Amino acid sequence: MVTIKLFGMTKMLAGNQGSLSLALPNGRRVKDLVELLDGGYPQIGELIHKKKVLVSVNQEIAHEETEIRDGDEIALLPPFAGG
Amino acid sequence: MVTIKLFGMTKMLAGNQGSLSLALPNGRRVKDLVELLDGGYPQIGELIHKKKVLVSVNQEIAHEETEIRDGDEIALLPPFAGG
Amino acid sequence: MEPIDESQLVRVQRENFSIDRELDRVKSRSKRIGGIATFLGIARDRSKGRDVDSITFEHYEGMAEKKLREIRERGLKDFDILELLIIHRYGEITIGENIVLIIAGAEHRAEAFRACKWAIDELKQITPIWKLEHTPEGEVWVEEHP
Amino acid sequence: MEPIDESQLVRVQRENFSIDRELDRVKSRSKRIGGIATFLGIARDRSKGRDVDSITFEHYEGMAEKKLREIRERGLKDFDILELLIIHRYGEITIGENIVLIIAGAEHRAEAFRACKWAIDELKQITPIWKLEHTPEGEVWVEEHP
Repeated sequence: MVTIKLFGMTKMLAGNQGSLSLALPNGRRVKDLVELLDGGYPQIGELIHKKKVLVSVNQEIAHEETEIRDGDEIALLPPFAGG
Repeated sequence: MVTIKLFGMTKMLAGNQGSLSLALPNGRRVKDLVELLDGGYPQIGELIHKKKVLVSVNQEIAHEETEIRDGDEIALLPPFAGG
Repeated sequence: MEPIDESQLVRVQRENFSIDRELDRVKSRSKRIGGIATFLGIARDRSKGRDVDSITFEHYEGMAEKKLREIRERGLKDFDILELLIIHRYGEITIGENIVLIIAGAEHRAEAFRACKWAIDELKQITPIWKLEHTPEGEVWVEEHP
Repeated sequence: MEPIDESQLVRVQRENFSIDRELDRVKSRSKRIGGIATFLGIARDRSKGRDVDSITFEHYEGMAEKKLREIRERGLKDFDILELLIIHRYGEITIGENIVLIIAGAEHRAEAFRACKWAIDELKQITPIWKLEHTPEGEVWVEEHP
Protein backbone atom coordinates (compact mmCIF):
# COMPACT_ATOMS: atom_id res chain seq x y z
CA MET A 1 0.00 0.00 0.00
CA VAL A 2 1.12 3.53 -0.71
CA THR A 3 -0.44 6.69 0.65
CA ILE A 4 -0.80 9.65 -1.70
CA LYS A 5 -1.31 13.20 -0.47
CA LEU A 6 -3.87 15.26 -2.37
CA PHE A 7 -4.17 19.03 -2.69
CA GLY A 8 -6.44 21.62 -4.27
CA MET A 9 -8.33 20.32 -7.28
CA THR A 10 -6.99 16.75 -6.98
CA LYS A 11 -8.40 16.60 -3.46
CA MET A 12 -11.71 17.85 -4.83
CA LEU A 13 -11.70 15.27 -7.65
CA ALA A 14 -11.14 12.49 -5.11
CA GLY A 15 -14.25 13.48 -3.16
CA ASN A 16 -12.44 15.85 -0.80
CA GLN A 17 -10.22 13.22 0.70
CA GLY A 18 -6.84 14.56 1.89
CA SER A 19 -5.11 11.33 0.84
CA LEU A 20 -5.60 8.07 -1.05
CA SER A 21 -4.33 4.63 -0.09
CA LEU A 22 -3.66 2.36 -3.06
CA ALA A 23 -2.25 -1.15 -3.40
CA LEU A 24 0.74 -1.03 -5.75
CA PRO A 25 1.20 -4.73 -6.65
CA ASN A 26 4.27 -4.77 -8.85
CA GLY A 27 6.58 -2.61 -10.92
CA ARG A 28 6.53 0.12 -8.33
CA ARG A 29 7.29 3.03 -10.60
CA VAL A 30 5.37 6.28 -10.99
CA LYS A 31 3.87 5.03 -14.28
CA ASP A 32 2.37 2.03 -12.43
CA LEU A 33 0.81 4.36 -9.90
CA VAL A 34 -0.65 6.50 -12.69
CA GLU A 35 -2.15 3.36 -14.28
CA LEU A 36 -3.90 2.57 -11.01
CA LEU A 37 -5.22 6.13 -10.81
CA ASP A 38 -6.48 5.91 -14.41
CA GLY A 39 -8.70 3.09 -13.22
CA GLY A 40 -10.00 4.50 -9.95
CA TYR A 41 -9.82 8.26 -10.59
CA PRO A 42 -9.87 8.77 -14.37
CA GLN A 43 -10.18 12.58 -14.10
CA ILE A 44 -7.03 12.73 -12.02
CA GLY A 45 -5.29 10.31 -14.38
CA GLU A 46 -6.13 12.51 -17.34
CA LEU A 47 -4.72 15.61 -15.61
CA ILE A 48 -1.48 13.72 -14.98
CA HIS A 49 -1.24 12.63 -18.63
CA LYS A 50 -1.80 16.26 -19.68
CA LYS A 51 0.99 17.30 -17.25
CA LYS A 52 -1.43 19.58 -15.43
CA VAL A 53 -0.98 17.49 -12.30
CA LEU A 54 2.55 16.49 -11.29
CA VAL A 55 3.55 13.55 -9.13
CA SER A 56 6.10 14.12 -6.38
CA VAL A 57 8.08 11.46 -4.54
CA ASN A 58 9.72 12.54 -1.29
CA GLN A 59 8.96 16.20 -2.01
CA GLU A 60 10.69 16.26 -5.40
CA ILE A 61 8.94 16.29 -8.76
CA ALA A 62 9.07 12.72 -10.17
CA HIS A 63 8.91 11.33 -13.70
CA GLU A 64 7.33 8.17 -15.14
CA GLU A 65 10.31 5.98 -14.33
CA THR A 66 10.89 7.23 -10.78
CA GLU A 67 10.87 4.25 -8.40
CA ILE A 68 8.53 4.15 -5.44
CA ARG A 69 9.65 2.39 -2.25
CA ASP A 70 7.87 1.60 0.99
CA GLY A 71 7.63 4.68 3.15
CA ASP A 72 8.10 7.14 0.30
CA GLU A 73 6.05 10.33 0.55
CA ILE A 74 3.95 10.61 -2.62
CA ALA A 75 1.74 13.55 -3.62
CA LEU A 76 -0.33 14.72 -6.58
CA LEU A 77 0.32 18.39 -7.27
CA PRO A 78 -2.13 20.52 -9.25
CA PRO A 79 -0.83 23.68 -10.97
CA PHE A 80 0.91 25.90 -8.42
CA ALA A 81 -0.73 29.22 -7.67
CA GLY A 82 1.28 30.78 -4.86
CA GLY A 83 2.39 34.38 -4.70
CA MET B 1 20.95 92.53 -6.65
CA VAL B 2 20.21 88.84 -6.94
CA THR B 3 20.39 86.31 -4.14
CA ILE B 4 21.80 82.89 -4.93
CA LYS B 5 21.19 79.85 -2.76
CA LEU B 6 24.19 77.61 -2.14
CA PHE B 7 24.29 73.92 -1.20
CA GLY B 8 26.82 71.23 -0.38
CA MET B 9 30.24 71.88 -1.86
CA THR B 10 29.29 75.26 -3.38
CA LYS B 11 28.34 76.45 0.10
CA MET B 12 31.69 75.19 1.36
CA LEU B 13 33.59 76.93 -1.48
CA ALA B 14 31.86 80.22 -0.60
CA GLY B 15 33.09 80.09 2.99
CA ASN B 16 30.04 78.23 4.32
CA GLN B 17 27.58 80.94 3.44
CA GLY B 18 24.08 79.67 2.69
CA SER B 19 23.59 82.32 0.00
CA LEU B 20 25.39 85.03 -2.00
CA SER B 21 24.11 88.49 -2.92
CA LEU B 22 25.54 89.81 -6.19
CA ALA B 23 24.91 92.95 -8.20
CA LEU B 24 23.91 91.95 -11.74
CA PRO B 25 24.40 95.24 -13.64
CA ASN B 26 23.25 94.38 -17.14
CA GLY B 27 22.50 91.55 -19.54
CA ARG B 28 20.69 89.62 -16.81
CA ARG B 29 21.21 86.19 -18.22
CA VAL B 30 22.71 83.15 -16.52
CA LYS B 31 25.96 83.62 -18.46
CA ASP B 32 26.32 87.12 -16.95
CA LEU B 33 25.86 85.68 -13.49
CA VAL B 34 28.50 83.04 -14.18
CA GLU B 35 30.93 85.77 -15.32
CA LEU B 36 30.43 87.54 -11.99
CA LEU B 37 31.05 84.28 -10.12
CA ASP B 38 34.25 83.70 -12.17
CA GLY B 39 35.54 86.94 -10.69
CA GLY B 40 34.50 86.56 -7.06
CA TYR B 41 34.41 82.76 -6.67
CA PRO B 42 36.66 81.27 -9.38
CA GLN B 43 36.45 77.71 -7.97
CA ILE B 44 32.66 77.81 -8.24
CA GLY B 45 32.90 79.37 -11.70
CA GLU B 46 35.14 76.55 -12.85
CA LEU B 47 32.73 73.89 -11.58
CA ILE B 48 29.93 75.59 -13.52
CA HIS B 49 32.01 75.66 -16.72
CA LYS B 50 32.77 71.95 -16.22
CA LYS B 51 29.00 71.33 -15.79
CA LYS B 52 29.64 69.83 -12.36
CA VAL B 53 27.60 72.60 -10.80
CA LEU B 54 24.28 73.52 -12.40
CA VAL B 55 22.44 76.81 -12.13
CA SER B 56 18.72 76.75 -11.41
CA VAL B 57 16.27 79.59 -11.90
CA ASN B 58 12.93 79.27 -10.13
CA GLN B 59 13.63 75.64 -9.26
CA GLU B 60 14.29 74.53 -12.84
CA ILE B 61 17.70 73.79 -14.34
CA ALA B 62 18.74 76.83 -16.41
CA HIS B 63 21.09 77.25 -19.37
CA GLU B 64 23.48 80.08 -20.35
CA GLU B 65 20.81 82.13 -22.09
CA THR B 66 18.12 81.79 -19.42
CA GLU B 67 16.96 85.25 -18.38
CA ILE B 68 17.07 86.36 -14.77
CA ARG B 69 14.42 88.78 -13.48
CA ASP B 70 13.98 90.53 -10.17
CA GLY B 71 12.63 88.16 -7.57
CA ASP B 72 13.75 85.00 -9.37
CA GLU B 73 14.96 82.18 -7.12
CA ILE B 74 18.49 81.28 -8.20
CA ALA B 75 20.59 78.42 -6.86
CA LEU B 76 23.91 76.71 -7.57
CA LEU B 77 23.49 72.94 -7.52
CA PRO B 78 26.45 70.60 -7.01
CA PRO B 79 26.17 66.98 -8.25
CA PHE B 80 23.06 65.39 -6.76
CA ALA B 81 23.63 62.52 -4.34
CA GLY B 82 20.23 61.54 -3.00
CA GLY B 83 18.95 58.01 -2.59
CA MET C 1 26.90 38.63 10.44
CA GLU C 2 25.06 38.66 13.75
CA PRO C 3 23.60 35.42 15.06
CA ILE C 4 20.05 34.80 13.86
CA ASP C 5 17.70 31.86 13.60
CA GLU C 6 17.90 31.09 9.86
CA SER C 7 14.52 29.35 9.96
CA GLN C 8 12.97 32.79 10.47
CA LEU C 9 14.17 33.85 7.03
CA VAL C 10 11.94 31.35 5.17
CA ARG C 11 8.46 30.76 6.53
CA VAL C 12 5.02 29.50 5.54
CA GLN C 13 2.62 30.72 8.19
CA ARG C 14 -1.05 31.41 8.82
CA GLU C 15 -0.58 34.73 10.65
CA ASN C 16 0.06 38.10 9.06
CA PHE C 17 3.55 39.65 9.20
CA SER C 18 4.96 43.12 9.84
CA ILE C 19 7.14 44.36 7.00
CA ASP C 20 9.03 46.68 9.39
CA ARG C 21 9.90 43.74 11.63
CA GLU C 22 11.01 41.58 8.70
CA LEU C 23 13.08 44.44 7.25
CA ASP C 24 14.82 44.81 10.63
CA ARG C 25 15.57 41.09 10.52
CA VAL C 26 17.21 41.47 7.10
CA LYS C 27 19.04 44.69 8.03
CA SER C 28 20.49 43.02 11.15
CA ARG C 29 22.27 40.51 8.90
CA SER C 30 24.88 42.97 7.57
CA LYS C 31 25.89 46.62 7.90
CA ARG C 32 26.96 46.45 4.27
CA ILE C 33 23.33 46.47 3.13
CA GLY C 34 22.64 49.73 1.29
CA GLY C 35 19.65 48.78 -0.85
CA ILE C 36 16.64 46.62 -0.03
CA ALA C 37 14.09 45.61 -2.65
CA THR C 38 10.81 44.20 -1.38
CA PHE C 39 7.87 42.54 -3.05
CA LEU C 40 4.54 42.35 -1.23
CA GLY C 41 1.65 40.40 -2.75
CA ILE C 42 -1.84 41.49 -1.74
CA ALA C 43 -5.26 39.82 -2.18
CA ARG C 44 -7.10 41.70 -4.94
CA ASP C 45 -10.84 42.11 -5.31
CA ARG C 46 -10.78 41.06 -8.98
CA SER C 47 -9.17 38.14 -10.77
CA LYS C 48 -9.49 37.47 -14.50
CA GLY C 49 -12.68 39.48 -14.67
CA ARG C 50 -14.30 37.80 -11.65
CA ASP C 51 -15.15 39.49 -8.37
CA VAL C 52 -13.34 37.88 -5.46
CA ASP C 53 -14.56 37.96 -1.86
CA SER C 54 -11.63 36.19 -0.26
CA ILE C 55 -8.90 33.65 -0.98
CA THR C 56 -7.81 30.45 0.74
CA PHE C 57 -4.25 29.27 0.28
CA GLU C 58 -3.33 25.63 0.78
CA HIS C 59 0.26 24.41 0.86
CA TYR C 60 2.10 21.12 0.91
CA GLU C 61 3.63 21.33 4.35
CA GLY C 62 7.26 20.35 4.28
CA MET C 63 7.74 20.56 0.51
CA ALA C 64 6.65 24.22 0.35
CA GLU C 65 9.18 25.21 3.03
CA LYS C 66 11.84 23.10 1.32
CA LYS C 67 11.30 24.83 -2.04
CA LEU C 68 11.41 28.28 -0.42
CA ARG C 69 14.69 27.38 1.31
CA GLU C 70 16.06 26.28 -2.07
CA ILE C 71 15.04 29.63 -3.57
CA ARG C 72 16.78 31.52 -0.75
CA GLU C 73 19.97 29.49 -1.13
CA ARG C 74 20.09 29.78 -4.93
CA GLY C 75 19.35 33.51 -4.67
CA LEU C 76 22.24 34.04 -2.23
CA LYS C 77 24.54 32.10 -4.55
CA ASP C 78 23.48 33.49 -7.94
CA PHE C 79 23.02 37.20 -7.10
CA ASP C 80 25.30 39.69 -5.40
CA ILE C 81 23.02 40.05 -2.38
CA LEU C 82 23.55 39.76 1.36
CA GLU C 83 20.19 38.36 2.47
CA LEU C 84 16.94 37.01 1.03
CA LEU C 85 13.82 36.55 3.14
CA ILE C 86 10.67 34.77 1.94
CA ILE C 87 7.34 34.48 3.77
CA HIS C 88 4.10 33.04 2.33
CA ARG C 89 0.82 32.85 4.21
CA TYR C 90 -1.75 30.07 4.10
CA GLY C 91 -5.37 29.80 5.20
CA GLU C 92 -8.14 32.29 4.46
CA ILE C 93 -7.06 35.78 3.42
CA THR C 94 -9.47 38.65 2.95
CA ILE C 95 -9.19 41.32 0.23
CA GLY C 96 -6.40 43.80 0.87
CA GLU C 97 -4.48 41.47 3.18
CA ASN C 98 -0.86 40.42 2.72
CA ILE C 99 -0.15 37.10 0.98
CA VAL C 100 3.56 36.93 0.28
CA LEU C 101 6.69 38.92 1.18
CA ILE C 102 10.11 38.81 -0.46
CA ILE C 103 12.96 40.97 0.86
CA ALA C 104 16.34 41.12 -0.90
CA GLY C 105 19.12 43.10 0.77
CA ALA C 106 22.28 44.01 -1.15
CA GLU C 107 25.10 46.51 -1.16
CA HIS C 108 23.65 48.08 -4.30
CA ARG C 109 20.10 48.41 -5.49
CA ALA C 110 20.33 46.84 -8.95
CA GLU C 111 21.13 43.38 -7.57
CA ALA C 112 18.52 43.73 -4.83
CA PHE C 113 15.85 44.37 -7.48
CA ARG C 114 17.08 41.53 -9.71
CA ALA C 115 17.11 39.00 -6.89
CA CYS C 116 13.74 40.07 -5.51
CA LYS C 117 12.03 39.82 -8.90
CA TRP C 118 13.68 36.47 -9.61
CA ALA C 119 12.62 35.08 -6.22
CA ILE C 120 8.92 35.87 -6.61
CA ASP C 121 8.92 34.53 -10.20
CA GLU C 122 10.62 31.35 -9.01
CA LEU C 123 8.30 31.00 -6.02
CA LYS C 124 5.31 30.99 -8.37
CA GLN C 125 6.94 28.33 -10.56
CA ILE C 126 8.18 25.76 -8.08
CA THR C 127 6.41 26.15 -4.72
CA PRO C 128 3.51 23.78 -3.98
CA ILE C 129 0.93 26.33 -2.91
CA TRP C 130 -2.66 26.46 -4.22
CA LYS C 131 -5.23 29.23 -4.30
CA LEU C 132 -8.99 28.83 -3.89
CA GLU C 133 -10.89 31.98 -4.82
CA HIS C 134 -14.26 32.55 -3.15
CA THR C 135 -16.48 34.45 -5.58
CA PRO C 136 -20.20 35.31 -5.62
CA GLU C 137 -20.61 32.41 -8.12
CA GLY C 138 -18.77 29.84 -6.04
CA GLU C 139 -15.28 28.57 -5.37
CA VAL C 140 -12.56 28.20 -8.01
CA TRP C 141 -9.13 26.59 -7.74
CA VAL C 142 -6.90 28.97 -9.62
CA GLU C 143 -4.59 27.64 -12.34
CA GLU C 144 -1.89 30.26 -12.73
CA HIS C 145 0.25 28.00 -14.91
CA PRO C 146 -2.08 26.00 -17.17
CA MET D 1 -9.92 55.78 -4.72
CA GLU D 2 -10.50 56.74 -1.09
CA PRO D 3 -9.85 60.33 -0.07
CA ILE D 4 -6.26 60.92 1.03
CA ASP D 5 -3.98 63.89 1.47
CA GLU D 6 -1.82 63.61 -1.68
CA SER D 7 0.97 65.62 -0.03
CA GLN D 8 1.58 62.58 2.18
CA LEU D 9 2.59 60.55 -0.88
CA VAL D 10 5.69 62.66 -1.60
CA ARG D 11 7.72 63.89 1.36
CA VAL D 12 11.17 65.15 2.31
CA GLN D 13 11.39 64.90 6.08
CA ARG D 14 13.87 64.72 8.93
CA GLU D 15 12.12 61.97 10.91
CA ASN D 16 12.26 58.25 10.21
CA PHE D 17 9.26 56.48 8.64
CA SER D 18 7.44 53.19 9.18
CA ILE D 19 7.29 51.06 6.06
CA ASP D 20 4.15 49.30 7.35
CA ARG D 21 2.39 52.62 7.76
CA GLU D 22 3.43 53.85 4.29
CA LEU D 23 2.39 50.52 2.72
CA ASP D 24 -1.04 50.92 4.34
CA ARG D 25 -1.24 54.39 2.83
CA VAL D 26 -0.55 52.98 -0.64
CA LYS D 27 -2.86 49.98 -0.17
CA SER D 28 -5.72 52.26 0.89
CA ARG D 29 -5.58 53.93 -2.55
CA SER D 30 -7.09 50.99 -4.45
CA LYS D 31 -8.40 47.48 -3.87
CA ARG D 32 -7.07 46.59 -7.32
CA ILE D 33 -3.50 46.60 -6.00
CA GLY D 34 -2.12 43.05 -6.14
CA GLY D 35 1.62 43.65 -6.22
CA ILE D 36 3.70 46.22 -4.36
CA ALA D 37 7.40 46.74 -5.09
CA THR D 38 9.37 48.71 -2.54
CA PHE D 39 12.86 50.13 -2.48
CA LEU D 40 14.44 51.08 0.84
CA GLY D 41 17.83 52.80 0.89
CA ILE D 42 19.91 52.36 4.04
CA ALA D 43 23.04 54.15 5.30
CA ARG D 44 25.97 51.78 4.80
CA ASP D 45 29.17 51.63 6.87
CA ARG D 46 31.42 51.69 3.77
CA SER D 47 31.43 53.89 0.67
CA LYS D 48 33.97 53.60 -2.13
CA GLY D 49 36.46 51.89 0.16
CA ARG D 50 36.09 54.42 2.97
CA ASP D 51 34.66 53.75 6.43
CA VAL D 52 31.62 55.90 7.11
CA ASP D 53 30.44 56.86 10.60
CA SER D 54 27.29 58.72 9.60
CA ILE D 55 25.77 60.73 6.75
CA THR D 56 24.15 64.15 6.57
CA PHE D 57 21.69 64.85 3.78
CA GLU D 58 20.99 68.40 2.68
CA HIS D 59 18.18 69.27 0.27
CA TYR D 60 16.96 72.29 -1.65
CA GLU D 61 13.67 72.84 0.11
CA GLY D 62 10.89 73.44 -2.38
CA MET D 63 12.75 72.21 -5.46
CA ALA D 64 13.40 68.75 -3.97
CA GLU D 65 9.71 68.26 -3.19
CA LYS D 66 8.79 69.61 -6.64
CA LYS D 67 11.07 67.11 -8.40
CA LEU D 68 9.71 64.20 -6.33
CA ARG D 69 6.15 65.24 -7.22
CA GLU D 70 7.18 65.28 -10.89
CA ILE D 71 8.58 61.75 -10.53
CA ARG D 72 5.36 60.52 -8.95
CA GLU D 73 3.22 62.10 -11.68
CA ARG D 74 5.36 60.81 -14.54
CA GLY D 75 5.47 57.37 -12.92
CA LEU D 76 1.67 57.23 -12.67
CA LYS D 77 1.39 58.29 -16.32
CA ASP D 78 4.13 56.16 -17.87
CA PHE D 79 3.67 52.86 -16.00
CA ASP D 80 0.62 50.69 -15.42
CA ILE D 81 0.60 51.35 -11.68
CA LEU D 82 -2.03 52.55 -9.22
CA GLU D 83 0.12 54.49 -6.75
CA LEU D 84 3.69 55.68 -6.25
CA LEU D 85 4.95 56.98 -2.90
CA ILE D 86 8.34 58.65 -2.41
CA ILE D 87 9.93 59.70 0.90
CA HIS D 88 13.48 60.99 1.36
CA ARG D 89 15.00 61.96 4.70
CA TYR D 90 17.37 64.85 5.41
CA GLY D 91 19.61 65.71 8.35
CA GLU D 92 22.04 63.38 10.09
CA ILE D 93 21.50 59.66 9.56
CA THR D 94 23.44 56.99 11.40
CA ILE D 95 24.61 53.70 9.88
CA GLY D 96 21.79 51.22 9.34
CA GLU D 97 19.09 53.88 9.35
CA ASN D 98 16.57 54.45 6.56
CA ILE D 99 17.33 57.13 3.94
CA VAL D 100 14.80 56.75 1.14
CA LEU D 101 11.61 54.81 0.48
CA ILE D 102 9.86 54.20 -2.84
CA ILE D 103 6.61 52.20 -2.97
CA ALA D 104 4.94 51.30 -6.28
CA GLY D 105 1.55 49.59 -6.16
CA ALA D 106 0.11 47.93 -9.26
CA GLU D 107 -2.36 45.27 -10.30
CA HIS D 108 0.53 43.07 -11.42
CA ARG D 109 4.04 42.76 -10.10
CA ALA D 110 6.08 43.35 -13.27
CA GLU D 111 4.91 46.96 -13.62
CA ALA D 112 5.32 47.58 -9.89
CA PHE D 113 8.99 46.50 -10.13
CA ARG D 114 9.59 48.54 -13.30
CA ALA D 115 8.10 51.71 -11.85
CA CYS D 116 9.87 51.32 -8.50
CA LYS D 117 13.26 50.85 -10.12
CA TRP D 118 12.67 53.73 -12.53
CA ALA D 119 11.62 56.04 -9.69
CA ILE D 120 14.74 55.50 -7.57
CA ASP D 121 17.00 55.86 -10.62
CA GLU D 122 15.20 59.08 -11.59
CA LEU D 123 15.30 60.40 -8.01
CA LYS D 124 19.08 60.06 -8.02
CA GLN D 125 19.32 61.91 -11.35
CA ILE D 126 17.08 64.92 -10.87
CA THR D 127 16.45 65.57 -7.17
CA PRO D 128 18.54 68.32 -5.51
CA ILE D 129 19.74 66.38 -2.49
CA TRP D 130 23.36 66.23 -1.31
CA LYS D 131 25.21 63.78 0.89
CA LEU D 132 27.98 64.61 3.35
CA GLU D 133 29.79 61.51 4.60
CA HIS D 134 31.42 61.70 8.02
CA THR D 135 34.48 59.44 8.00
CA PRO D 136 37.38 58.92 10.42
CA GLU D 137 39.48 61.08 8.03
CA GLY D 138 36.98 63.94 7.84
CA GLU D 139 33.92 65.02 5.92
CA VAL D 140 33.36 64.45 2.19
CA TRP D 141 30.60 65.79 -0.06
CA VAL D 142 29.74 62.80 -2.22
CA GLU D 143 29.62 63.15 -6.01
CA GLU D 144 27.47 60.29 -7.23
CA HIS D 145 27.24 61.70 -10.75
CA PRO D 146 30.60 63.31 -11.62
